[in-house]
Amino acid sequence: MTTFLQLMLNGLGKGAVFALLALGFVVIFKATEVVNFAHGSLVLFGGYLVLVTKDTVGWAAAAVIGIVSAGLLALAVERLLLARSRHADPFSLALLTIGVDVIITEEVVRRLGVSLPFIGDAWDAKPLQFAGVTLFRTHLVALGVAAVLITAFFLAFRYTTWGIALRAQAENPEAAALVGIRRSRVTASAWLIAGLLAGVAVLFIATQDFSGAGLSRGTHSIALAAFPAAIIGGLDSTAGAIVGGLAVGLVDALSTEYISFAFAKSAVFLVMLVVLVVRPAGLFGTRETTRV
Amino acid sequence: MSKLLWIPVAVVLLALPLYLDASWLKAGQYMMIGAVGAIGLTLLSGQAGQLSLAHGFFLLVGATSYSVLSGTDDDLVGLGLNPLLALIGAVAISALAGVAFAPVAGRVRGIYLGVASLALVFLGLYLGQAAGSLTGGTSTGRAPATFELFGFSFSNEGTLIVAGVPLRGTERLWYLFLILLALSYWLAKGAVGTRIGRSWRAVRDNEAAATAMGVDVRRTKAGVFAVSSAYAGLAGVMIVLWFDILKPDENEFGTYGINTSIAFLAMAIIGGLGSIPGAVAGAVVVYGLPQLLTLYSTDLGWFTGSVTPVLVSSFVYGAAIVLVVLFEPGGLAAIGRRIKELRS
Amino acid sequence: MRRLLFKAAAVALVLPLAACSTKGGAETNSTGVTDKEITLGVMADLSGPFKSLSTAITQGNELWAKDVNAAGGVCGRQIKLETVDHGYKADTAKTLYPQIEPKVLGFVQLTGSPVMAALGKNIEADKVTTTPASWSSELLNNPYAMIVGTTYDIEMIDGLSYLQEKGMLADGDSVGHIYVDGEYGANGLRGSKYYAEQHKLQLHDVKITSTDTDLTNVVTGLKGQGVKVILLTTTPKQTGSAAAANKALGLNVPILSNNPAFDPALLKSPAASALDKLYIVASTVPFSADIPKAKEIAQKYAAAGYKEPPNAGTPYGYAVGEVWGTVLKKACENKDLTRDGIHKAMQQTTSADTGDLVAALNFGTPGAPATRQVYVAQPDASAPGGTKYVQPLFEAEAAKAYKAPHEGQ
Amino acid sequence: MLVLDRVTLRFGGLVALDEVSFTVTPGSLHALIGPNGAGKSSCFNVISGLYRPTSGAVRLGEQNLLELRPHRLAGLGIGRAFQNTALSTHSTVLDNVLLGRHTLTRGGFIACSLRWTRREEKRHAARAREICDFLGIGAAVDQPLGSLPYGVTKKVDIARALAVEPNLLLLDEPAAGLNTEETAELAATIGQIRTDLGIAILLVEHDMDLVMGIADQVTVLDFGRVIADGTPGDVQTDPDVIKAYLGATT
Repeated sequence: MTTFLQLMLNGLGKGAVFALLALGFVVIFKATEVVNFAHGSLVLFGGYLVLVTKDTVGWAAAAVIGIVSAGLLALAVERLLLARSRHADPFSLALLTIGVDVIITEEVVRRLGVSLPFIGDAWDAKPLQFAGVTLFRTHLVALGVAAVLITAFFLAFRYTTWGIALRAQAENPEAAALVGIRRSRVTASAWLIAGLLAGVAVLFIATQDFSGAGLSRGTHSIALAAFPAAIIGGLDSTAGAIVGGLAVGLVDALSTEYISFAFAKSAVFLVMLVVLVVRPAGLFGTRETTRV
Repeated sequence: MSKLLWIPVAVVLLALPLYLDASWLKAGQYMMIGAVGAIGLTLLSGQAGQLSLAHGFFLLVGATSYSVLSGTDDDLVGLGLNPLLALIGAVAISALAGVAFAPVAGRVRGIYLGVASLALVFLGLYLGQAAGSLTGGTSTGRAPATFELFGFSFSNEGTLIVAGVPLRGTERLWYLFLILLALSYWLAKGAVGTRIGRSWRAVRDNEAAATAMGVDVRRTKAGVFAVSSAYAGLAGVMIVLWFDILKPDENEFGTYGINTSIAFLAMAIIGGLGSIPGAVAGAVVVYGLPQLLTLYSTDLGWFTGSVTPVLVSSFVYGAAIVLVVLFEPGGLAAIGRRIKELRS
Repeated sequence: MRRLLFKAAAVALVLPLAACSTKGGAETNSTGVTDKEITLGVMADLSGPFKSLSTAITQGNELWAKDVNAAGGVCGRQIKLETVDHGYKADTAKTLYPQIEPKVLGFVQLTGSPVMAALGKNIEADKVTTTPASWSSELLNNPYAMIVGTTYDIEMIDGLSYLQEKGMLADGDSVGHIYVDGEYGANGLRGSKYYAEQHKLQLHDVKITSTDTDLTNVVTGLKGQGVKVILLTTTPKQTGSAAAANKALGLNVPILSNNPAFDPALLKSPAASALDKLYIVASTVPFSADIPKAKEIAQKYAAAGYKEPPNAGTPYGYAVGEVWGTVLKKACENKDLTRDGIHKAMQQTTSADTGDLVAALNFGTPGAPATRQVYVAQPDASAPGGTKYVQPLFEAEAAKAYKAPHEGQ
Repeated sequence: MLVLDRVTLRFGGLVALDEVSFTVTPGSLHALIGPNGAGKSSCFNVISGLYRPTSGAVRLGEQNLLELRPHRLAGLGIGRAFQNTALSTHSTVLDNVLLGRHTLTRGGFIACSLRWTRREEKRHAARAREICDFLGIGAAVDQPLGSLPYGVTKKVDIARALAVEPNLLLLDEPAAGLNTEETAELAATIGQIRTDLGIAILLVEHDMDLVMGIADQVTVLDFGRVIADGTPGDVQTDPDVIKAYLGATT
């Protein structure tokens, strides 16, 4: 029972971070129908900036720099590349992000070399023991931060003009354009937000508690594991991103123990496949992804 | 390409083993493996519009099937079939594996399908490790049977001298790969220009219209997955022959992993989605560049520290994808066509 | 246009007939040897994941070659090293091999188990004696593999004996073994399975892949199983995660690891405080070992002006050189500096001495590890190489009785 | 003979079609009209198998079409042209039209790639050219579709539907997006298809003038129900129709 409880806690803690990553996929997809394969490289880029600045400006300032840089990089990718290919369909643009991902990832990994830098200084490896189970501080902070950010996101999504514009564009781009919503602005803001979320997520990922590894190619793989999270929830559903993220965290933790560790990675993807076959647009997704 | 132009191309390709050292032949063979796989993927993703990141998985299916069908190891499952039969069998099994994915491919569309297919890569990683009696396991792997055609062995066995050059295993394998690539190319060309190719494009461009014209969309998708997987399976057979070993991956970035899937997609995109000569050109860029840069690296002395041929190649193909999508969606194939138009 | 094509076709047709190819001289048996030089190959990973280790080994190889050449060389010939970088990519290595193979007598270094797997058949076919920087006894099915040091299975057996002797483990206990799937992990597991059988241990083995880094869930499970010891045949990152989880989850059992599972960099990671329960088993000495030969190498390393931070790869690389020196001398005495001659000389080398960098080595028994002696060390941030010995060279009884997978075949 | 028998289609609580019945007789030009949102497209999609009705039947001769998967309809001699043309813009006109021959030809990957179908392909290409000539687009046959004006692509779409060798041709708002001149030309083409080829045509159209000029029989839908069914003359004077159209246009 303790084992089960501990695994649930491990899974939820990780799931919170997956939810943040998945939300990044969802925001972009909702605004533009583009699936951003470069999300992992945004995560790496943000982490890298934390790493190179933290010794001079201190960890907290470095964390802010990292988050903002990841956001700005995302914005730059959208403005400088995607926005310049207006004629291209979402399918081609998704392919384009693969190219972007390869370049950014390879460069950051090259710069990292063989070092294993951890960047979760504020919370990493300071666990709390409680009634026979261990609460990892990184997980706790991640859950808290995810809860705050996601709540803020939902409120903004519902009540601000930005949120209304984004939803309008997601539902009917032509009509949104007619009522004066500027597509480029909504799209750019979606990318910026996704980048910021990636920058936040990496502060939890490149830690001993979360990944057991510092910033590395592995950080990029973890962002890839958020793909199933976004898909399970439904690529155009913000609520789905949360559910998907937590689901991925739990499936991973529980299948490690009750099936096998080697299977856990496939288990997440198999759950995704089953969801897709039963509901091709994900659990909470609505959008038909094809045009007749 | 003009029919006449094929003659010098063929002659040069046939003559190369008489001149090039084994290293260069190895590099060339690697490009041919890429080309065969890329042709398959360009049919699926370019002609039929089905995004797939599972190509690495089907490579593994082909590689394993060949090793099992032709294998004679005592402690592993091996049927000891004639290598040619094993090759054909491996291609057929890979095609069936593609069909098995049809229930998903039939229901899930576009980019969702791309991500869904990623699941197969992880499944392949797991199965490759778990099914040690088939794959030999990640620890030791298993040696594939040497390819033989009607008693002629594609190894160093026996002596065969042409124009004063002894043709050893590497040279012989060059000719085998050349035949397989030519066959793959010719078959794909035939399919694209006729009924089956039209049904693929119809499914890609408009499923409702395809249906109205009598195309069974579900079946067509399953079929094109089968064809594409068969090509990947053949590339898988070629890769075990090239490596002299089948070794399932230890992690998702191995020979049959995500990076391989993305590399094949890059070949298809850079070459121009749907174009068969483009896929071959894409393979030369994506698989050829790292190999050639590596071979030249000792002479060039360019690569120091963290800047490696592999890294440079990754940058080149990453940038190539971006440039193609931004400026020339038809890829190298469209550029080729344009040059041809300019000259005539 | 058409005429041009015809011309091209004609040229292409005539080309192979007219030009007599320069390719394909006769195969000589004295590859890599001239009257003045012996060329040895190094297939290193100077840019991939094992960059630090492989670079250090290469530097050890170089230091050795320099010393030998300064002392007049071997068999009246100078040693020349031919180095290539495959970046831990088997496909790159496969292409590079035919380029380097005709130039060398043997390989003093071949890093990367996927690379070794991909080249195994070539090495056998070309009869080129090779020292893999990988210590799996499975590799010994290749008669041309010359492993310097003991193998992972024996490291585990010796290590488990040590723990039991020190009272940290008893017959019938539960132990967990986390291992990386692949040659490395499978070989370590082979050792622990053997020992578990002998001592009725309940072994819970968990297979992971080399890119997994978070082992919290695995250790959570092992805790549920009530293990008394955790065995690790893993990468250093994974060792860090397992140790951190061992402590965080309040399990706090001893951890026994193979040599490659530890990296001094762990002492600077957040897991540093959790490493006090870690025991490392190895057959080669760390960089700053307290023996004369190691100190000598450390000095030479400093003098050579290498920029990289040193690690255990350098003394190992030097030791490999010493073993090769012994084998080459033997071949010289036999007046047979061919590849066959080297292989024969290797099998005649029954007590290669490396000045205690590695235990005395015996290559006389095909398929058997060259030594079964190991050290046990613990992490120590204050020691210059990051570890301190807790047990000098020894060989457990269980390791003596153990039969390696290809022994006596 | 195509028969719709009390076809009802519901989306959740919304009734898109309410007991719609009508018959298209062989060789006739039957128009289905109605104001926007009347259910024309829904009805059309039911016939072509894209929507499955909640109740009712659709029969072609003795065959119940609802029992079939939609791709089988082409084989029964039903050709369909689309409102938004739905062609492959990267392919040539010929390639697009040849798609219509799909059910009349055989051969999967193996047969096609080994060139076993080469002779058959040639025969069908000749027939496709004939059809294009008939529609007056013979000159554009080898051009890529993307380079052609919209009016021509409309005809390519019809050519593709004719390539099925249909005895019933379904046309979905063929005049949408065409100017008056092009519409007139289209009307002539449709008339020609009916008279020269003897194919029954079901024409779903918004443009009343086009319909009244050429149709033999007209069915009028409003709010998912049939409000009139008869000759153009009858329908034009029907008070319900006038009300529906006036209501829709004001």
